[in-house]
Amino acid sequence: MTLNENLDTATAKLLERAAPGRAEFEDLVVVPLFAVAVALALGALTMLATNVDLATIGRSYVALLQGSVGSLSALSETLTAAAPLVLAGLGLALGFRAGLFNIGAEGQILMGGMAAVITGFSLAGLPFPILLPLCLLAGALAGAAYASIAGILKAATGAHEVISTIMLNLISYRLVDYLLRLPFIQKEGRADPISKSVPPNAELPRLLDWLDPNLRVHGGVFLVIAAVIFAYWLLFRSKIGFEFRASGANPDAARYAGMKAGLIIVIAMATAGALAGLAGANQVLGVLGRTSPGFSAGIGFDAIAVALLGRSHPVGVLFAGLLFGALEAGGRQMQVDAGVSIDLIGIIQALIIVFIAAPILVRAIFPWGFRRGEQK
Amino acid sequence: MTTSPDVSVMPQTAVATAWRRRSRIYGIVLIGLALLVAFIFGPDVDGDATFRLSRPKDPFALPNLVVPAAPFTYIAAALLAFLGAREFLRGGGRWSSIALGVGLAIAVVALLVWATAGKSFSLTGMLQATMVRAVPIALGGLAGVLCERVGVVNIAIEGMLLAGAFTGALVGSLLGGWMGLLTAVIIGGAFGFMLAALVVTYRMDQIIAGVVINLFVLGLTSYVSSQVFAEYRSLNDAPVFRAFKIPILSDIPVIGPMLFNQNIFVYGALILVAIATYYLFYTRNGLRARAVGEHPRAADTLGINVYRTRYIHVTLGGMVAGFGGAWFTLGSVGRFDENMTGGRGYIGLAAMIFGRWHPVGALLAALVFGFADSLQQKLALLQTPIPSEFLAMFPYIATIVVVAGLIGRARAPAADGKPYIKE
Amino acid sequence: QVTDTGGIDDNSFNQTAWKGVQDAEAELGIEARFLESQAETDYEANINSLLGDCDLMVTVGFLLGDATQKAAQANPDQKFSIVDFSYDPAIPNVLGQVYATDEAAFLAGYLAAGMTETGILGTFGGINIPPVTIFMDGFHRGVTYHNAEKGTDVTVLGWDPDVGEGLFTNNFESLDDGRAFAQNLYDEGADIVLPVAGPVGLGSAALADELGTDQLKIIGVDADLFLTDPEKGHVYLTSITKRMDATVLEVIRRAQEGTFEGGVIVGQLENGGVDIAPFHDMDALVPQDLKDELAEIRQGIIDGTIPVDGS
Amino acid sequence: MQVELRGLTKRFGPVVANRAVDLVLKPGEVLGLLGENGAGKSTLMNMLCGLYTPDEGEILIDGQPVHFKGPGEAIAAGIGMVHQHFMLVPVFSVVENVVLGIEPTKRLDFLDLAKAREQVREIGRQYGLEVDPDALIESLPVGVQQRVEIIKVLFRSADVLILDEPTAVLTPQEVQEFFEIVRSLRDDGKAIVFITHKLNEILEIADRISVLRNGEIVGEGDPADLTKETLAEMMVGRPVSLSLGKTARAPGETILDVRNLVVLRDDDRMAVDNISLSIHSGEIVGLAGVQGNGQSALIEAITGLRQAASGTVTYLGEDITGVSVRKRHRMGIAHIPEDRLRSGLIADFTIAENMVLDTYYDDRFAQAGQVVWTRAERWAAKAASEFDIRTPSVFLKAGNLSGGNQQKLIVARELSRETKLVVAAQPTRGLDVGSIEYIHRRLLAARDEGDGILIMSSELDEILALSDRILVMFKGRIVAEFDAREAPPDKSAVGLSMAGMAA
Ligand SMILES: Nc1ncnc2c1ncn2[C@@H]1O[C@H](COP(=O)(O)OP(=O)(O)OP(=O)(O)O)[C@@H](O)[C@H]1O
Ligand SMILES: Nc1ncnc2c1ncn2[C@@H]1O[C@H](COP(=O)(O)OP(=O)(O)OP(=O)(O)O)[C@@H](O)[C@H]1O
Ligand SMILES: [Mg+2]
Ligand SMILES: [Mg+2]
Repeated sequence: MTLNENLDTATAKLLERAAPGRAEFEDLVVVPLFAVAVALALGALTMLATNVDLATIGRSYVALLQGSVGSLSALSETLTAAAPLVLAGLGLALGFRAGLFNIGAEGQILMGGMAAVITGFSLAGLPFPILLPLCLLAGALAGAAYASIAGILKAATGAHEVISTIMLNLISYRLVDYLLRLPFIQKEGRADPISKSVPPNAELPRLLDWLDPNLRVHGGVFLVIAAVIFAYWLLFRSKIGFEFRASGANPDAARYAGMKAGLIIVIAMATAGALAGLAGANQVLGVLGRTSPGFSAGIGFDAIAVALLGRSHPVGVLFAGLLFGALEAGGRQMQVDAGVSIDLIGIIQALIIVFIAAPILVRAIFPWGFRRGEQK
Repeated sequence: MTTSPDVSVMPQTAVATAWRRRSRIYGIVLIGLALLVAFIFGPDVDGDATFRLSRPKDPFALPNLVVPAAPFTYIAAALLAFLGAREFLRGGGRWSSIALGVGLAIAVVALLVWATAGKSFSLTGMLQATMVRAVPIALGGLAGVLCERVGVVNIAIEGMLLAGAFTGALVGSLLGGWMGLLTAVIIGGAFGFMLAALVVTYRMDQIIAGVVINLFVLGLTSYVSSQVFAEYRSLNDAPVFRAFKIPILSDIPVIGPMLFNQNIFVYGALILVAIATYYLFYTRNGLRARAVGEHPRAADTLGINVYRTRYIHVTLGGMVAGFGGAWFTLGSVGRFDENMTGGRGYIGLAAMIFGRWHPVGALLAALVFGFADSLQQKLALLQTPIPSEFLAMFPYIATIVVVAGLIGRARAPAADGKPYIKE
Repeated sequence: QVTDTGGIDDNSFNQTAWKGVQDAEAELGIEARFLESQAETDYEANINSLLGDCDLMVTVGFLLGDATQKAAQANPDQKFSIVDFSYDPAIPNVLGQVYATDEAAFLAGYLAAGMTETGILGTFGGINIPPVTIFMDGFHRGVTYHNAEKGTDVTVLGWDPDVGEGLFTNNFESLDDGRAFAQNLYDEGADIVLPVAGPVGLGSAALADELGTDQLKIIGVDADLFLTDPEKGHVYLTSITKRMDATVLEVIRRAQEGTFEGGVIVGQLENGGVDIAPFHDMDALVPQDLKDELAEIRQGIIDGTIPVDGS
Repeated sequence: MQVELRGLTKRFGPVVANRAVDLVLKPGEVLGLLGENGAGKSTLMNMLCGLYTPDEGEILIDGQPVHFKGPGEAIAAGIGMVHQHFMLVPVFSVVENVVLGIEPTKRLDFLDLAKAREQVREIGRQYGLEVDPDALIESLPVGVQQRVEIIKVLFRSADVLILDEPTAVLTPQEVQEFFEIVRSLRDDGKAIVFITHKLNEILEIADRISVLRNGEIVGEGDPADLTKETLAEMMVGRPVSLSLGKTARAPGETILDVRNLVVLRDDDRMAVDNISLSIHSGEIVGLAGVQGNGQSALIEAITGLRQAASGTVTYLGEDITGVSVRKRHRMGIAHIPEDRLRSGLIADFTIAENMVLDTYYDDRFAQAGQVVWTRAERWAAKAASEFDIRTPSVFLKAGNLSGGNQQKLIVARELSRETKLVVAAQPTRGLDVGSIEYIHRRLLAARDEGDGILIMSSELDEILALSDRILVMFKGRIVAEFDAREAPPDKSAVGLSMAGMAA
């Protein structure tokens, strides 16, 4: 049946969108600001409680600011820290949208990183424009493959993905330990478990080292931008993305509409894994230059927070990732200048999420500045 | 009362097709195991596998359990083959899962015998270790059960364990073990209450709330331990609850040491599991709690206060987790270290699902894990050609296999993870 | 000083190295600052953030090897020294500090073999890598030497130098593993255990403390744990010490005197860079003639008449 | 005990669900409460039973104003409600559900179910509500679950019973039995509120009728001097014709042909036992049967949602037994599922998204792997206005639509495709006359365009009104077939064969 292009008025009316109201504005702007403010305040209280004097607290927050956005190198550090968080976070977000609670980013990052580094040094001969993409691809594929294990298990036997991904994480650590002992991977002449280095022509080029060799920000940022756009397109434009969201929101309806649940689960997991694997490759090719035990450094778990904080929306994930990256970079500065342990950042991160994820809570604390009544 | 027809009337062809689908696969798996045992283990086993039931210095020594390795291996293989064949040809129905379970068990024992052939190790010790390693996981799982039975997903078990461990060490160092234990339980409860407040009152997404609490506790404990414990070491030197024998019972060979020569955490875990089971399935409040987890609105229409029920049980869950956390410090090593729970909370979560949201199930799941864990330690000692990393993976792989193979689609409480909005 | 992920208070190498720095602070009146690494990704950033505002930077742990090298080459006029690592070819502005721990471990093995009542000793490691297994090798060979000399039949559980496999916790954090693994060895009859896994060993100490030292004794590594872990000090028969404090102090002195140059310092029995700690509380338990034998063997190792590498 | 509602008002944000409602319930009387979907019937009663608190107005019991803080207090006051959507815990046994909230216990809080079981049986005997106290709810057919709900209320010895659309899921026989129960309760001196859409039922059982529209009482009266037509008009606010004016039509070529079909449930029990049937172009085949006799299973097999254990399904001469759901959609099989919220649509997707839920991949909306939403939205808007779905915009979440409009959305989605076979399960369950009438006309239109149509419904009236041919399923078999082309067959005959008795 064809649809006639000239729509009658009734139909036209149905196509009018409600303009974003004040509620959206509050949720997207006001609440986060309050959240950060409150979190920092509570962070300060924590320091007071552990008898840190006010001066130090002041200095540490100044350091936090400087270390995150205060200077070029600070920004560079922030971006460097944010990149893997966003990449892995995007993967997790896709999973969440498809109704999969995938805790496995950590393991997928490790696998991706290993694959990237192995490809890197084994094909060192290839020219940069071929080798780098190849390494990234290897990382993505490895991550995808590793994640698919959980996907296939769920689709085939209904094994709960939370369990299988947790276990796959633990397994991946050991796997990396083992791989790093293999002669063809371990750096020659080294006793400790450390892989051969990524050849220069496989590294993600540093963007600002012509300004100052210590600026670490690297090509990964473009990777991130691309990934965000891709994830957005996938979720909200593509057919498969529609299927992800449908079977995430109501698996039964999706099945009745002729979508293949099992297939979708596997594809969703694989895509999530690919992005996490990319995060791993990004770390290896852009920051570490090689792999060693546990080089994922818990990014996979922070990414869960990032994805949730970003409400599983690609753009949200981007901002959440930048926020976390900033806190991390700033935290390091904080430790140097004020001697306050970086662990404080963990506390602040947690608090920020609380207040953003529970707007009602913020509204309860700050009744003013919010429209009365409405609470959905 | 169901109006559906009874099985007898259905045409054989139809039944068969349906049942065989599953049992075929199981059959193949079992036969695969049989081949593995026969041809991988079989060839190079010789001598006897000796399982010691007592230590060199034990007061009265029990005779060792000696298994002639080669014959045993082949018998095991035969058994597996038989099970497999039976499953493959005309298995099905309820027995399939059991057959697979038995099969896996046999395979594991065969592996043990193969590794031990010509050597010996302490079976008693292994079982005791199994129990000990299972404790925090079982308690974590139990905490999860209490929360999810009222419809609140608790990802925060890890954080609650960590909080318990920390408090146990700190207060234990200052005021002694018992006070440490008590406060650990209270703090655990406090975090439970916090979780309840976030998800029930402030309708925060339950998973996010859980993740947040984990982040928060990890941050706080690490912060304090590096900021404070580093300087004041005396704040991180708690007494450890020692194992004590339960008269008579502890003298039962093998089982005795495993169950009745342990510290209060082991006894506590066992007792708590028993109590929880009784409470959830045989008491009025248990029934109400489960109703809230399955169909909150129905419970509400019958005058059961959904919110209060959730608050209470999530807090209780937190207290159990706090107790489990104290085990790491007061029950084991007497001092706190950053992130010392190392993901046990998540494994507890797995144990809960794997144990089908049942306290006893969670305990058994935890034991399976503990067993796999102590088994890999023994195998490492017995110097099997397997690299230690792979041995270390064993517990995790085992968990995945069991969850995928035996459990399949376990059924969570219907309202699990869903906030309840009254109007 | 930039630490490894263990943390400054790990009762192990980070702490010992830090002690060296503090000694220098005291003796040479220098000013010191430290920075803890949370994760691998921090190394480079941490080093960078200390760059410039100190004359000598001490990085601790072989894992920082690459980061240090990178930084050193990028900043040729910043002095570096790295503990537990050396470069070849040497980097002009980096002084490596490495330790022949197997020499001391050999002594410990001989001692343990002489002390055991069950005739069974145990050891386990963090991860299966040379820096760890070198202890276990030396220990094992010390025992073998004792068996050969004394015709005893003491066995070592948890490590087989020939196969290269053994008992490993596969982490350096979980104290509870330390306890469980020691328990495992104890169940197999071991009455002296050598944990080579940094802080994880503290868990083993907790077990020994609980069982009583007549049942189980522990041999520490890196630092003299009797001193750094006073609460459980009494359970340590001895410790295989890397005197990082000594070498670090030495390095700082050179830096101050301006005699600093790139290369490597090897800590050996000879120069006191490695050793076994005094027996402290257990001194009485160790028979005099065993002490004498140890003294001879030490000499033998120093003048090379007793090969520790098993040959 | 006499209950009086005075000026009750309830708002949900902007929506005013009830506006100043006055109502009186007398002992020994059945009050029929009639109203369209969304008229506010349930809301009103939820206030009476303590679930919601009124924004304005008050409730008086025997003249005394009462303020319930929760359902517990209402129950204590002797008010019991059987909710429109069952309030039963599926994994609990009958007795556990019945005692929930007022459990008899021994020492240590130990549940004393033995006593309760006896009481349940007792109540069963007294009012003819036999049910096995230990059966699991989820294993019970809906008809029986209904009884359990009533036992629950009686177990709490309520004097006021509120029955919210209790007959929606019952067969004629069950309805008659149910009326007996209601009458015996009334004669027992209980005050009863009977909520329904079904005009003939309310005329049969009620002693007094109140009609609710847009949250207000728009009419009251005595059944004796009210007719279906007048009631319908009060309810909808405009005259509605209750007869479809369906014309006989000669069936064309065979569209669907099912041979010796056997279908099993997830637990491998038999659902469909060797069934053969065929559906022709231009005919509506009604599939009658008590819930739980395999109709859904049969439909799932026809639509490809459940694989057939044996037998064949042939569609337009092509064997589609193994063909995927998607493929069948594309071949022109439309499916209006049994449970709209569970499997029909996605509550938190927009109307537009739901409108293309099973056609988004089609060239009309998709190209190069992506969905062109502008097209989909225009299409949705067009269909929405065409099928008169009452909504301000297609960007609204489908979950915010009233039941009737949700169902229309599904019908619109399914019928506005190129179809040859329409499988409709419970197409009008729980809808009001207006919507029912509309959907029926749509189905007939489809038939007249030459589609073959299979309708499964637990509402026999619906089957009788629409079908050209009626098949009755019992225990997985087709036990009777009636020709209804000229005149609908005798209702009781069909009803009997549904109950498994040879007609
Ligand atoms: N919890 C709620 N939140 C918001 N709106 C509600 C809620 N419950 C009911 N409504 C709205 O109030 C109005 C009355 O709903 P109600 O369920 O009482 O109607 P009803 O007569 O029972 O309809 P039905 O015949 O479908 O049962 C409807 O517009 C409905 O959308
Ligand atoms: N897999 C299952 N396990 C246990 N009970 C089931 C299962 N499937 C259905 N039942 C129960 O058996 C009865 C028959 O269910 P089923 O839904 O298959 O019949 P039906 O075809 O749906 O009948 P109707 O379409 O009228 O609901 C129902 O009471 C249902 O609750
Ligand atoms: Mg209603
Ligand atoms: Mg059904």
